[in-house]
Amino acid sequence: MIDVLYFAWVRERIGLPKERVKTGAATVSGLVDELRAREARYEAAFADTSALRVALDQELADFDAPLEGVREVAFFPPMTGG
Amino acid sequence: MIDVLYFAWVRERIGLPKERVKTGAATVSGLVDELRAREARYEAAFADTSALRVALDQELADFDAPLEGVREVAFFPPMTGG
Amino acid sequence: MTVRVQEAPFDPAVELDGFAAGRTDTGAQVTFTGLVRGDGGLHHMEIEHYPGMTEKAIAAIEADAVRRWDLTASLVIHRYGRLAPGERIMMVATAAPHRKAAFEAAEFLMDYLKSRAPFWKREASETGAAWVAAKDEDEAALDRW
Amino acid sequence: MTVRVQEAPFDPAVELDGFAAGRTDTGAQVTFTGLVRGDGGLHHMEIEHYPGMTEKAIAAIEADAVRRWDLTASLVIHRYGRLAPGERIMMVATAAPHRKAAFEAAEFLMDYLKSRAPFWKREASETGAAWVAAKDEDEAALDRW
Repeated sequence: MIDVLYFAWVRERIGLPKERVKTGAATVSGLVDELRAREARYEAAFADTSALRVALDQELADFDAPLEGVREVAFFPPMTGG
Repeated sequence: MIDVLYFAWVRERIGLPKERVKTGAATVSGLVDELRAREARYEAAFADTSALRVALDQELADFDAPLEGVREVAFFPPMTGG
Repeated sequence: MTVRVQEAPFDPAVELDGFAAGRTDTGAQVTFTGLVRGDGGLHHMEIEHYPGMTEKAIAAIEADAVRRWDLTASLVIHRYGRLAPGERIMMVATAAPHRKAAFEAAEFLMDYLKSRAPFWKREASETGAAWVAAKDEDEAALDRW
Repeated sequence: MTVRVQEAPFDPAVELDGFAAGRTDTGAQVTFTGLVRGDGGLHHMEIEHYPGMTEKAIAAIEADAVRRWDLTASLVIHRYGRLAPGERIMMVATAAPHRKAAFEAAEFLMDYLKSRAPFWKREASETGAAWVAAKDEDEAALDRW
């Protein structure tokens, strides 16, 4: 089980900020494929992963990064701080 | 007659901050030549004009600038503000 | 090095009061303050962030600045939540022996905070609300470092 | 646009209090403060200036900044007289819709104040006093504008 967090419009499209997910995916991309297969709202959120960023255990990562040992995955749009 | 002002080490070498000078010089360089001919302390102050800056009526100028109509000439080293 | 992520307003004057105070190795201090502009009938802005990651990401950016420049002090404060036009969003401050380092480090901190700290702005006007899109120029600004 | 040349100390917090206040077209404020460093056993610094020309020269530099960048406010304060290590020598502040203009204008003001405003620093230590020499790098800094 892994904690999956969503922020900004990813959170809005999926309709929740956080969930526990049971996954057998080896990489972030594999997890995205599993989520996208679930429901239309996930498909809408993950339609274009080039518009998304991912953090593994609160560190920015790539979509081909391995999930082994990761406890928290977060998906969000490019940041707009400052 | 023209007001001539000295600042920083130019003032120290010449030994006064300001004087009224009667000059027939056409340019700043001509005035410098006249002053340099006066005494050793002027010669010491104006030995190397490349180390000096000049302002005419409180605007930075070149040493070949004409003196006609100028009321105030100031000589000083490169500025070190900020 | 100080990092604060908070919902409450802050006062730059108070923050700077003790900043690099009593030191005689500091010749230059630079501050940047970001404010909410009232462009296009903006009513308010909401800033979402990623608690936990935000503090870590900013601390990592600040540590990077300290490695790159000779700084005697640095400070980053960033707010989240609801902000009205004219309100302060965030500030950075840097102190260094010389001005070049203080300026460059402050710009570096700003450029990285814009694109690498997990904040997202949502602008609300009379006609609705929309998430602010990241700008290509903000991503491009990182290339100079 | 504000220019002040004064012997008395100033408080950046007080100066910034009303700076670009109540405006909603300002997204970025930058300040720079220059302080006396206690390097090499410095006891104090004396700053001489050219009354009359100083104010005009700074106003001209500031007007140039306003022509080059989209600024909503700018401020320059520069002291003269005797200053101890740790004391503030001068400050500049800029306000603009966007951060790039605010940063660039503040750096421009600093670069020009260093080499084009009629101030001269004299440093006094236990072993004597000496006029600070202008640095080639300060003159070279003007080339980027």
